Order: sequence, then C-alpha cells, then structure tokens
Amino acid sequence: MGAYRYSYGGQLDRGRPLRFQFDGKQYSGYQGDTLASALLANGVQVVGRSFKYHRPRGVFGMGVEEPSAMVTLRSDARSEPNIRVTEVELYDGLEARSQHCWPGLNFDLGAISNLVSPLLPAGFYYKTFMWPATKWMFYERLIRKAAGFGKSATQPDPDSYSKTFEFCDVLVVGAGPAGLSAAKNAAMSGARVMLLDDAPDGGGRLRFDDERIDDKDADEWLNDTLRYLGSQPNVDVRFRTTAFGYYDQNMVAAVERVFDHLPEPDQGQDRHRLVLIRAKQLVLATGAIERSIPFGGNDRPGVMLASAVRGYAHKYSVACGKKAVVFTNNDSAYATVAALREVGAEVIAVVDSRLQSPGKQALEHLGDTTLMQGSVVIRTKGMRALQAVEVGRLADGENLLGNPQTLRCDLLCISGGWTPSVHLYSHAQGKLSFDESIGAYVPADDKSAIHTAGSITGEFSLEHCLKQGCEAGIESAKQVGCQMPDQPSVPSAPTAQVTGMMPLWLVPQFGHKAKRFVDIQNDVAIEDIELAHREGFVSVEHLKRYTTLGMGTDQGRTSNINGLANLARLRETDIPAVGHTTFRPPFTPVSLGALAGVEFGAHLSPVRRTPLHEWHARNQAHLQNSGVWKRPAYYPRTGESAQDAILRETRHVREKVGITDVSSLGKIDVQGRDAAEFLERIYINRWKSLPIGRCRYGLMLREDGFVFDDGTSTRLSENEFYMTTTTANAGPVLEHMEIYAQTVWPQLHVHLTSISDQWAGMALAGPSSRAVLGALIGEEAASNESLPYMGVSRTRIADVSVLVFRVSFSGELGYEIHIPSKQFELVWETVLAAGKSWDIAPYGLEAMTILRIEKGHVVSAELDGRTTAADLGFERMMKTEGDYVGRRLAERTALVANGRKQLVGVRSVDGSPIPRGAQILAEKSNGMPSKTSGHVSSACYSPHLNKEIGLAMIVDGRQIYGKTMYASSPLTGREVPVEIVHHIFIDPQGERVRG
Amino acid sequence: MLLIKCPWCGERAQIEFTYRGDATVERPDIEADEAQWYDYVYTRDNPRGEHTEWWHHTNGCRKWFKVRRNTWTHEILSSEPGVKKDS
Amino acid sequence: MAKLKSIPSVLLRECEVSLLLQVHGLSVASCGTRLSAFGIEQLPSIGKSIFGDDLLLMSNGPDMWLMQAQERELESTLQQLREALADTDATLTDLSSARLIVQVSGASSRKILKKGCPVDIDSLSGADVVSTVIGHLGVTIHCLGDEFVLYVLQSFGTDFWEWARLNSLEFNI
Amino acid sequence: MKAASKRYSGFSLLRNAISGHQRWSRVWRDPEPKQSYDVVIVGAGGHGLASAYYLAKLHGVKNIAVLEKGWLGGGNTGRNTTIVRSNYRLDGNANFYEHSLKLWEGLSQELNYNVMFSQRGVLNLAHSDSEMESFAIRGNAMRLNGIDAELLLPDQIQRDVPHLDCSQDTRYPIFGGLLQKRGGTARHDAVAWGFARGADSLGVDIIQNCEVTGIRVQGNRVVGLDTSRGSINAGKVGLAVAGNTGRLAAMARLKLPIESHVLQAMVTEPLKPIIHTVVTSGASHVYISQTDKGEVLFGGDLDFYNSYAQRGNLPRIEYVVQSVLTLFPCLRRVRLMRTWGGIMDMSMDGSPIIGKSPIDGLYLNTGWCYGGFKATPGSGWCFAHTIANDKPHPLNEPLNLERFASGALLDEKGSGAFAFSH
Ligand SMILES: Cc1cc2nc3c(=O)[nH]c(=O)nc-3n(C[C@H](O)[C@H](O)[C@H](O)COP(=O)(O)OP(=O)(O)OC[C@H]3O[C@@H](n4cnc5c(N)ncnc54)[C@H](O)[C@@H]3O)c2cc1C
Ligand SMILES: NC(=O)c1ccc[n+]([C@@H]2O[C@H](COP(=O)([O-])OP(=O)(O)OC[C@H]3O[C@@H](n4cnc5c(N)ncnc54)[C@H](O)[C@@H]3O)[C@@H](O)[C@H]2O)c1
Ligand SMILES: Cc1cc2nc3c(=O)[nH]c(=O)nc-3n(C[C@H](O)[C@H](O)[C@H](O)COP(=O)(O)O)c2cc1C
Ligand SMILES: [Zn+2]
Repeated sequence: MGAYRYSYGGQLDRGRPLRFQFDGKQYSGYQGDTLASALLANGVQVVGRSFKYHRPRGVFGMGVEEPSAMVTLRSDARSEPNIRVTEVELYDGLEARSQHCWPGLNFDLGAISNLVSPLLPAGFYYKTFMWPATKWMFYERLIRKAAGFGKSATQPDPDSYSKTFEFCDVLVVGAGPAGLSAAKNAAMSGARVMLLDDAPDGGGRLRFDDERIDDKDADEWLNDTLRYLGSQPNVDVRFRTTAFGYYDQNMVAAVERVFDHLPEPDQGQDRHRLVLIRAKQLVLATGAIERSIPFGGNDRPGVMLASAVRGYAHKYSVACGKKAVVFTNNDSAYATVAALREVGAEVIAVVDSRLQSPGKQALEHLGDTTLMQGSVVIRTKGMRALQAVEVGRLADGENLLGNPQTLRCDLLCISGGWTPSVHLYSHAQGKLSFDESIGAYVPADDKSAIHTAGSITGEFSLEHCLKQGCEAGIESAKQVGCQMPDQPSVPSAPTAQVTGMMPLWLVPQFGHKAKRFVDIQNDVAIEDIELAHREGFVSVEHLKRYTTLGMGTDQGRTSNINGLANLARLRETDIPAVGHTTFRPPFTPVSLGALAGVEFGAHLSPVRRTPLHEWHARNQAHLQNSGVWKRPAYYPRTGESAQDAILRETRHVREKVGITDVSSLGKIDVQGRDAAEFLERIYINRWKSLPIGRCRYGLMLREDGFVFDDGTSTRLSENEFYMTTTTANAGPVLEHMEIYAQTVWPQLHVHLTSISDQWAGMALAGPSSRAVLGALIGEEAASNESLPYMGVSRTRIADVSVLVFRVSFSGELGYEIHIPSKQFELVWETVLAAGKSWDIAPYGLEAMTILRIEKGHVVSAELDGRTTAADLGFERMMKTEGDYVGRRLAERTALVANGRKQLVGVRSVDGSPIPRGAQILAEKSNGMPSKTSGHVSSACYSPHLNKEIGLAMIVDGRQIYGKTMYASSPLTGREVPVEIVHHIFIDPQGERVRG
Repeated sequence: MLLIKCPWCGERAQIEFTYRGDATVERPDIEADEAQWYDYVYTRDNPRGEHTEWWHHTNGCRKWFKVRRNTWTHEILSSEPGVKKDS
Repeated sequence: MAKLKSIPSVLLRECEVSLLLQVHGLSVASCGTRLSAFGIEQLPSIGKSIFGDDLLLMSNGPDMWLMQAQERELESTLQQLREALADTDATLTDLSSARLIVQVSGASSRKILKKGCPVDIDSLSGADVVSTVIGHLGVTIHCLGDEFVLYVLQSFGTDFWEWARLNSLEFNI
Repeated sequence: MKAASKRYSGFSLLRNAISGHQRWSRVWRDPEPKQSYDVVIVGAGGHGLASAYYLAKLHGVKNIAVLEKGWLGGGNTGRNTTIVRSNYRLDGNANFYEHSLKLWEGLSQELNYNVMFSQRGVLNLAHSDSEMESFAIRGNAMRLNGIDAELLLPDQIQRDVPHLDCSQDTRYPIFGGLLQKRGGTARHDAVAWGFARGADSLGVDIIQNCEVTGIRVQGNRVVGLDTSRGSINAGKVGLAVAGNTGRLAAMARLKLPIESHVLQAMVTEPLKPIIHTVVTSGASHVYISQTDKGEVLFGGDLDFYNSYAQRGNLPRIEYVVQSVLTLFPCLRRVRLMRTWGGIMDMSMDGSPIIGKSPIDGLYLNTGWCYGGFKATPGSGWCFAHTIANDKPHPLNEPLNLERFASGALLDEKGSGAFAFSH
C-alpha cells in the first residue's frame, strides 16, 4: 500500500490494512504504521507550514524530535492541534488535517510573508507598529490573526483522564538497549522495577537499525528481554508512557497514553493517565537525537534526518524517496545507505564533510555508492519539494573549492551528529559538560540517586550502551540494598570502529543566498542569529528570546545546538563559553486533560455538605456556595420570588419562629488541665472565670494585632471547652491553635480536636422559640431561669443526646441546638414537628444575613483582616495584662491612632436602597474622583424597620453619629445620602435575646 | 512534589502538609520591646541555602515540626519535632 | 491487552460503627494496664493498630489514637473509658458521627487507592494505619491485608463517593 | 552614532531590509565597569533598568551603572505572565499603580520600542455574592480614584469571553466580574530591552555578568559594592533585585519583611487565538491570557515554601491546569509546552516597598509579589525620584519600609503577616 512502500519486510501487520484521511483525501496504511510512515508510504511530501513564513514542510524526523510535520488530529470535540505525525499510531478511520494555512495546504496565502521575509527579520515587531500610538490594538489584531498553529476544539473533550501514584526501587526511563539491560539487571536482583518508554513497544533505536546482539539478530535479544521483564512480578513495564518531568526527591512525572492508538477509549477507560513515580533510584536511558545541518534550503520537504529515513525503511519498509543523497559529518548515516537499498531506493551519493574516510562498518554499508569526501550540500533545489541538491567541496572546513555539482534526487538524508536527550537529568539540576568529540552537552556526572546509561552519556556504540545499562542496573539495585545474582546479564555486541564526527555548524553559501535554517518550526535562520548578535543579543538566552530559536513545540531538539555553535562562532569563542538554555518540563507537550485528571469543573475542589443537604434539596432550598460548604440561601415557596422568600423568612424569625442549619460552623474540642489557660491566651478576653455550663463570645487576633476570628465557646466541664469558629476559618483556627499548643506553650496540657463533622447545629430563633423548645425538652428546662442567656444545657431530643446553647445571631430570642451529625435529620424533623403549632419555618443564609445586619453582628465582610478589635468597638474586651496572641502588636501606633475606620451603621436618608459595595463620601462626587471616608461592608432592606440599612467602616465613624454622608457607587451611577448611626439597629439593650 | 520527612510518620508527599515559614524566629516575651515583636512577626533571614522552617502534617498526624531544607536545591536535610514536650 | 472482565474488581461498602473516638495523651506510663479491661494490653506504635474486645485501637500520630467499635454502646463505653483513664493525661473526643467509613475490597482495591493516595499503597500490610489524602480529601486508611477501611470526614462523604465513582469506572463497578 | 539613525520605525526597517539588515547597531553597549558611579542600581530587571532610565532622563543624573549578575531581563521580568492593571482597592496601591498604567500607555513611544502593550482588558471573575460585593467595593474605590472599572454580569462576560464556562454546572459558578478595560498585557522581554536601550542611549552603563557580592558601608552610609568584576564605588545604591533582595539585604546587614518564594507559569503550544481578554479568578487563583504568538499563558499560586530555585513542583501545575480547564473546558486536549518558575519577593503585607532603607544612600525596591511587572515604569519612575531627591515621591510615600513597624500596612487581601499568603 503506497507507492513508496516496499513489498515486504518491516515490523508491520500487513494482514491488517487501515484506512485514513489527510485533508479529506483517503489513504491507506497498515497496522503498525505511524501517521508519518503511512503518509510517506503514500508519497505525501507536504504536511504542514512553518510558523512565520508559511514555507511548506514535510516529515523531517520520526519521533519526538519532529519539528514541523504537525497536523490537527481527530475532529470536533476530540480535535487536537499541533500533533506530530511521527508520534501518531495509525488506526482505522484516522482523520488528520493540515493547519496554519489558508485557504489550503498547497496554496497558502500566508506564504506571502515568505516573499516579504526581508521585512520580517528577528524581532521586527519591536521596531515598528508604533505609529500612530493609538493604532497598536489594530495592528495587534492582524498579528493575532497570523498567530498560532492549529485550532483548539471549542467543545469540551468527551474523554476522561486519571492519575496514579507509583513507588519503586529502580525506575528506568527509556527501553532502548541501555534501558532494557538496566531494567533486566535491576529486576534480577529482586528490586521493584519500573520501566517506561515513550514508544508503543520497547527497543529504542534497535527497532530502526539493523544490529546484532550476542551474535544474533538484535530482535531476538529484544524479544527475549521484553518477555523476561513482562513475566517478572517485581517489574512494571509501561509503553506509550513519556516521562515528562523530574521533580524533587526523585519524583518522575509521566503520562501514559492509554488509548491514543485507537479512535476513542473503551467504555469507562481513561484516555491518558498521569503517573507520578517516586523512585529510590533512577536510571535515565533516554538516548540521543540526531540533529540538522544549516545549509541553504535545508527546510525543504524531502530533507530528512538520516536516522529517520533508516527507521522508516527498517521498521515500516518505507522508502522516503526513490533517489537519495546522504549528507553527513559522522559515520552513523552510512547505515541509511544500506537501509534504503533494502527497500529498493537508489542512493546516488554520500556527501561526507570529513576528509578522513569513515570507519569499517560505515564502508560496508556504503557498498558501491559514490562517496564524496570533504564535501557538503550547499543548497537544495526544487519547487515545493526536493528535486536536486548542490554539492561543493570544502577547502578548509570553511570555504568552498570550485564550482558546485548538482545531484538530482528526491530525498536528502542528513546527519549533523547526535545530541543526547539530557532533559530529565537537567530538570534534576544535573550539571552538563560539553563533549567536543560529539559536539553536544552530556551529563557531567551521575548524582547519588540518578544514573545515566546509553547514548544519553554521549557513548553511541551499541556495545557500550548495553554495558552501561547493565552497570546502571546493577549499581542502582545495590543502592537499594538488593543483591545481584552471581551472573549479571551482560549482552555483547560487535565492537564498532568509527571515525570521529566533524563539527559542521554551518555550510558556506555559494552564489544564491538560500536561507539556512536552524529552527525550521519557528523559521529561525542563520541571518537571524547574525542579526541578533549584531544587535547585542549575545547571551544565549537573549538569542533564544529575540529570535524564538528553540521556543516551538519541539523545543529545538534538532536545532538548539546549531544555534549555540553559531553564536559561539560569531562571538569568536567556544560553545561551552556560550552555555546553553534551560531544559524545562515537559519533555514533550502533555495534554492539559492528563494534568488535570478528574479534578476540574464541578470537581475542582471538594464540597462540604451538611447532614441536611438532601433535606434542603428536597425542600426546594436554593443551595449556594459558602466557603467550601453548600448551604441553603432561602426556601422559595411556589410562586415566590427570591426576594419575597428572603423577606418572608426574615419576618418569620422576627415575628414567629424560624429554624436554620448552622452545621458548617467550625467546632473544636479543647480539653486538658490547662484548657482555660490556653483559651485565655488565644482569645483577647477572659476565659478562666467562665462558669461551667456557660458560654461566652470570644474574639481572637493574629499575632500582628488584627482580628482573626470570632465565635462563642462554652465550658462543658472544668477542663473541657466546646469552641466554635466562623465557617471559613474552621481549619485555619485549628492550625493556629495547634502551633501555639505544640510549639509556643508546649508545657500547657491541652488537646485539640476538630469536631466540626461530629456536631451538626441548628439555630432556633424567634419570639416563639422558647415555646418550641419547651415542647421538646419541657417548659421548665427551657425556662429563662434554667436556661438563661449564654447558658448551655445538655439534654435529649428524640432520645438523642444534644447540646442546647442559649445564643443568638439573629438578635431574637434563640437557641442553637447541636446534635451528633448522624442524628441531625431526626432531631431536625422532631423540632419541625414540635414547632408546627407555632408555625415554625426554615430560613436560609440570606435571611440570616439581614437578621445579623439588623443586629449589627459582624462577619467576614467586616472582619476583613484589616480591622482591629477597637475598630469593631470591642476594645473593652481586650485584657490589659498577661500574654495573649496579638496583644503586643495591637498596640502599634497605626493600630491605635485616630483616623481609623470604625464600624458604624448607615441608614438611607431618602429611603432608596444603599448601593452594594458603596464608598462613603463626605460630599457628593457627581462622578468626579473624590476622597473616600470609608465603605459600606454590608447592606440590605430591613423588613423589620422598613428601612434601607447597612454596616459600614468609616473613618472615626463613632464620633459622627447623626451626620449625613453619601454612599457612592460610580459603578452603578448611584449616590445615596445616608445617616451615620450606631451599628445595632434593633434591640440595642438586648431585651429580646435575654427575655 | 517535595517529599517531607515528618519526624513521626516518615517521608510523605508534600500535599499532606501545610507550610508556615521561618522556624528560627522565637516568640518574644509579652513585655519585650515592640522592636523585638516586629522582628518576630515581620523580618526574616530569607537565606538562599539551608533554611529551618515550620511544616504541619495537616493530613497526617497534625503535628508542627521543623524541617531543615535547602531553598536552592530543595534538598531536605533533616527534620525534628517542634519543641520537646518538657521544655 | 486482555479484554476486561465484566465482573467488578473493586467493592466499596459503607460500614457502620457504634463508636469512634479520638484519644489523646495515652502513655504507657500513665495508662499502663488501665485498658486491659477492654482487652488492650499494649499501645500500638505510630502507624499500627491492635484489636481489643470489640475495640480497635489505631495510632494515627504521636500521642494520638482512633478507637473504633462495632457493637459497643457509645455512652456507657465512653463512661467506662473516662473512669479507667481518670487522672491521666488522656482525653477522649467522640467522633462517632464525624466520619464516613468505607471498606474497600476486591482485586483492584490497591489500584483504586493508588489513584488518589500519595503513599506507597503496595507496601501497606495488615494492621498498618496511615493518615493521608485521597483526591483532595483527608483520609485515614486502615489496612487489613487486601482490604482497606477508609475514614473520611462525614461532610465530605458525598464528595468521596463522587471521587470513587469517577475513579472506578475503569474497574467496571 | 547619530541618534536619528538609531530610531526604529517602519521606514528604518525597510531601509535596513534593503541592506540585508547588516547596518543595525547594538541595542545596548557592553561596557567595562568604571571605578566609580554616582548611582549604582543593582539588578537589570525591568525595575532596575527603568529606574536608571528615569534617573538619567528626568533627574539629570549622569554617571549611572546598572549591575546584573546574569543577562538583563532574565529575572522575573523575563518569566512573568505579563498582566498589567491598576485595579487596587487601597489608595496607597491604587494611586501608584494607576500612575504606572498611565506610563504604560505611552511607553512604546517614550522608548521608541514596541513593548506591545495591549489594552485588551483584565477581567476578574467573581464566584459568589460576597465576592461581587467586595468587587463592588474595589471597583467603586477605583472609580473614585479616577481609575476605570466596570462590574459585569455573567451574560456580558459570556459575550466577551465566548469559551468561558459560565454555566451553573461547575464548582464555582460565575456571578459576575470586575473588568478594567485599560488593563492588558505587554511583551515582557521588550520591556526590559526597550528600557535597556533607552538607558544605554542616555549613557547608562549596563553591566551584565556582574554579580554584587558585598555592600560596603562606612558609618551608616553606603560607599560602594563588591562585585564579581571588582569593587565599584558608589554615591548611592538602589537595590532592585526582586527575589534576591534577602541576599543583598544580608550583605548590608539588614533583615527585611521579605521572603523569597517560587511562582510558576506555563504556556501551551501555540494555538489560533481564542482568548482575547485577560481572565483571572480568585476562587481558584488562576490568571490566563493568550499571547500574540498564540500560546495560552497562565499561572496561579505560589508553591508555598521558601525557594530560590527557578523551578517548582507538580502539584501546583496540576491545580493551575485544573483551574484553567474549569474556566475553559474546551482546552482539555490542548497540550502544555513549557513550565518555569521565578523567585518572588513576597512582602509581609503583599504590597511593595519603594523607598529609603535604614542605611544612608541605600534604597530599596522590593516586595513585588505577584504583581511587579505592571509596576515596571511606575516603579522606576518613583525609585528614580526617591534616589535623586533622597526622599520619596508622594506616590510611593505609603510604600515605605516603616509601615510594617508602625502598622500602617497595605494589606489588600487582609491575610496578615505571612509572606506566602498574599
Ligand atoms: C511566574 C510569574 C508570574 C508573574 N506574573 C505577573 C503578572 O502577570 N503581572 C505582574 O505585574 N507581575 C507579575 N509577576 C511579578 C513580576 O514579574 C515581577 O515583580 C517583576 O518583573 C520584577 O521586576 P524586577 O525588575 O523587580 O525584578 P527582576 O526582573 O527579577 O530583576 C532583578 C534582577 O536582579 C538581578 N540580581 C539579583 N541578584 C543580583 C546580584 N547579587 N547582583 C547583580 N544582580 C542581581 C537578577 O539577576 C535579575 O535580573 C510575576 C512573576 C512571576 C515569577
Ligand atoms: N551510530 C551512532 O552514532 C549512534 C548515535 C546514537 C545512538 N545510536 C544507537 O542507538 C542506541 C542507543 O541506545 P539507548 O538505549 O541509549 O537509546 P535509544 O535511543 O535506543 O532508546 C531510548 C529510548 O528512550 C525513550 N525515551 C526517551 N526519552 C524518554 C522519556 N522522557 N520518557 C519515556 N521514554 C523516553 C525513547 O522512546 C527510546 O525508546 C544504540 O543502539 C546506539 O548504538 C547510535
Ligand atoms: C510571556 C511568556 C511567553 C513565553 N512563551 C514561550 C514560548 O512560546 N515557547 C517557549 O519555549 N517558552 C516560552 N516562554 C518561556 C521561556 O522559554 C522561559 O522558560 C522563561 O522565560 C523562563 O526562563 P528559563 O526557562 O530560561 O529559566 C514564555 C515565557 C513568557 C514569560
Ligand atoms: Zn506526621
């Protein structure tokens, strides 16, 4: 299938043909193909367009290094932009589309930018688009039209993702020859081993090269080793799994692509899985990647990495061209000659920049193909795709000798040498050193828990890769205390005889000045690097950012080193002096879905629900977020608007009796011989004097002297307090108290336990609340004498042991009944039943808010972290002696000075509503900037007073009761005169709550 | 993800813990100068290198303890209980 | 890859207990044999558990234990314990309503826990107790061989089930 | 070289294209450090460079150096999410940041360098009634301070940001938002480069690869600096070293209310632009924009531990991504391309410090927390004024160091003296 597919060979399942579409056109391939191999087999040369100049781009590599053959895969909600065709396993019905071109791939109007490319050198946008000043937004719109490669889906992805935490003794990343021998040896020692590889099968380069191990075809060794590893219970092998980042303390993050090789995941299965692996020892055997050579027109479709061409031939039986030229500076590309021959292609010449002859094996591969030593490809020729190359002879490594020769070909296989994949090692802050012999950075040394093996170390012979793998496996097993059997498994391979690589960072130009690309994704050419250098962007980091070299989706895998080398050349220094840019996770791009797992959307963060959640829902409550909780806001009756319901509920409490769920309050059990002393130091007010069976309002500060939290706490027995906190601060208050109990005053005997989940609570409030309580626990027990204001009673309701507190947030006669949460609904229903005769009704947060504003109770809107106790009028609660948290810094000048904002009430003078979030002004602003005197923290319509009221924080507010100011809201264009009043609007003497 | 060593529970994932910063500052006596209190609450050595800091095993044993950690390499050097019980 | 069997490989079941207490400040010196009437002769070390007479004592931190019983009556047991521990440093807090308790069993029980817990689940064996997180929720895990009992805050119960639902689809529950 | 020939314009681009771009000159020189300077600024981030620029341009100071331990713009200036806004509630912050925003509005022309300041609007989402209420307080305060602000309802938001999930079926449904239309983004590198070019052309020596290793103080007066390239005498020294403030302060034996923390940011692969507004959400602490190259760029909270490593950990990345997908569910198949970190100078009240230090002649510019990029021109402007006059400008008067001791804090979040909580 496909004109470029050889009739036999390769590691394909020829019995399973697959159909796929590219840009709407039907093609076919085989099970085992990648999209790249299938496109190449079908002779598709142009696959995409480059970023800036929209130049045509074909397949260049064969794996993660691919810089430019990117497509949009799948469709609709599953469409995925920027997918490298080299990484896509073919499946039946696959759909791919070209991207970043309009109207189409072959005729792309964006290519105009190629014609005006002289006007668009690196960083051109910094120098222009500035006139007229107001027009940038217009230019920017045009620039954004040209931005980006593919399009994201616009619908939510139907697939699911998950995460798992794994632990092992030895983690091996990369299942090439080095990684496999490391894993095998570590496994033999009995250590818990994990082996990951990006590819769908193990083997690394062994799948693409023709190699021998232990005197047999390497495939045999490969299959034996995979079989062995697969059968060991202490080994976990995962393919299609990319280790994308190294994190502290040997944690490797990987993503397993469970179902990308099929059209869609099986029912219930996840598409990708984030695998977080904590490894005691890590072996990096991530291999090396071949790199490009900067010569004229090196971006033309038909120019490919020699290793990729070899791989397509060997694994997929695809000839990437019919007539090929190989251009190299090292021995490795010679194998491509043999590989191409195997699939029926003609190789007309090997152009080798070196003057020395290659090593023995290379010459064997060469056979009778013409070898042009000391020569280079100067430029490519062709229309869209390659038609010929011009070859010249190098005089001295820099200048050309004589006239170039043109060779007609449709494929150019290049090898500029190999660059080790040191990414993960570098994420681990591992130091790199420059190895002159291979012209690349390699790990400087192994770290205590990180070993490197194979071509990542710059050691490219199979023999050494295998050996290093064994050593790393044995060493890491030893480090975790596992015993190796007497006979480690050390496979052997023929000793390679190679001639050294010749650095070839730039090919001189001859006549025609075709662009010599460094980064073919972002269209960064040698002249851009020269311009950057000329303009002073001589640091590698400046070079990268000014030219965007290596900033594309491939992160410059095949190009960065060429950029560095050319910068070194221009700076007249060596590459190590220039340094390198920073390797950052992810190793290859990772789907956001995989990083998020199941925790997004409705599951972004956990929700706390009260034990009555279902009851509220059944009773039509409107549930809303309140911190981490879901709480009922109001309970609309049929035909009632939200506002109606809220006002009805408010009136109901003031006039009859209401009941509300306050289970979300923070509750802390404080026990121990020093519990009272401890509270004395946590709160600003006194606790030791509190009698058993009584509760008290308490206020606590942060150590910086500002108010932290408030709540009522109760002395249940001599050494036992039942503390409540605000809903939002339940966790922080407990942590705060723990730090003091454990580290500041450890000598105090006090034990703290969160009981927020143990106890649920309801507030029973309103003039009839005592009658309802009486019906539940007996009139005598509910009387003012037995249960006075701020009194507490332990009693039973519905045969459940409960706590009844005589406290009130609403300002009405009221009680809080706390009940073990599993019995809460039973007691709630019992109270409702008992209250029927008094027309009891539930009320929600909204009514509670109005009730508390009427009563002048403060909540987080007032306790906003900037208020002092005195700002709220609580200065008399503050003890004047002894230690308590926050006391000392509450005495600072700015906290006690005049001119602070104080809590007051505000009342609309003309009866119009007080705008929410209004600022307080002394004079009307009439829309002009004005100095504010404070702000309205909460406001509402008070049905009880039939007035528009609010609480406000106003500069020296307590001294200006009676004054009229303006509640100003430029956001809504409203400005309302308000009178400054005391913040308690109803029952200032507390007769209702005490009565 | 950091691997924090709780003196009681052993090495655990960072997501079980809450951080609280510099553990070398000591809470002064209540009668001490305001300047000392200012230092305690506000100023920090903030070193690049070894740093002693409070961590709380919030989703674990709920103990506060001190960790010595390198702020440059993130290497964890040691950890110890917050304060000995009998101090 | 083998075709997935259609039998569920994880079973999650809510457990009822009659009593769950947080105990602080027990010490060998002060408590010695005071708990022997409850069948508890020695205190488990941190991260371990022991069974007494219908009483399970799990250490979930230094100086901290969770005590659980299936049958014992709450209030009377609490009373007996209070008496037994009177004049010691120990304190008791009733948490019988505070936790959702879920038993996880089946061949894939470890697999599902690994999807949320950042601890080495494979290394847990019988009698181990570990407090950690599952998803974003705090959890105490009691390992009973291939079965696990999870203690999650009651108010996060619904969320826990939601987490479990999302993460168990692949096990075909 | 004549100033005119160095000017950038469409015309100069055309002229240079004809000569194959061979004639462009260096954007900044690479001078050797002199023995002595009147003013030395430590740190060639945006703030240091802007300070030098305004010192030379507005205050006539001649002999200025900016010392940089690495490459200019390589600190937080080169690694931030580039959001520019002035939507503050407290006067001390609002007036300062608004001044800065006004400078942004003319910056490309001022510098003759396109910093791509794009006023595409910054939208803060509210996820509850109480958040709407506090946005109203903030928005009203802004308006009364002469700053633009609008309160939007969900349907208006949905219209402006089409792919945002405005449904109820999410953890934090959107109740509305506070929009500052004049806010937006700028190209981070261009800001550093533009100020560097401007300062250089006014004679400022920008000395890269020159790490300050000591601060010399005689009596109570700063007299010079030790550097990796020798000693340098200085009449006045301004520190603008962001996350490294603690280390520099220690050289002068100062202990400051500053902690260094790592903050991460990340980009997806470049996509055709679909998000044209800067969207931020407090409930999940995330901020998102899409750059002019097409990457979706976002960041979130700190990693929450002191750090000098410019790299963070995965839990933060996971949570930030979860938050992004919560707001933009259509991005789940989009892929993350690169993540990185920066070292943040977190102050104890979340607001910056620009002003004098207890040592004569030593000035502090620090405490920028999440938001110092937007301050860049304003910070340089005020810092230059403070250094030149040995006295703060009224705009940075409230941003003094003494406020921590006195309690006159600028704590926008009200979260207290915990550097990481702001
Ligand atoms: C991930 C991230 C996202 C952010 N997002 C935003 C945002 O959206 N909007 C916003 O307004 N702000 C944001 N910020 C904050 C903003 O980036 C910074 O506050 C601002 O850029 C700081 O500028 P600077 O000039 O003070 O510091 P930097 O740019 O860090 O410059 C300080 C310089 O000092 C140098 N230096 C340090 N020590 C020495 C020494 N001993 N000798 C010589 N030189 C030294 C450093 O090398 C560095 O170049 C973000 C920050 C980060 C890290
Ligand atoms: N002749 C030459 O010049 C030359 C140069 C380089 C390599 N080679 C040959 O290549 C082989 C090198 O063996 P090796 O084992 O070192 O490397 P390899 O390239 O064979 O295997 C590396 C494996 O690691 C995987 N990998 C890389 N990064 C990964 C990540 N982050 N996550 C998951 N998987 C990842 C790759 O998919 C690959 O399968 C030898 O056969 C060697 O002779 C030859
Ligand atoms: C606004 C912005 C956009 C970025 N876009 C890209 C990008 O498109 N490609 C890329 O590789 N990196 C991008 N980066 C990240 C940089 O490559 C780099 O990681 C960052 O500046 C931090 O520097 P460092 O990684 O060298 O420490 C971007 C950074 C910023 C601040
Ligand atoms: Zn612990």
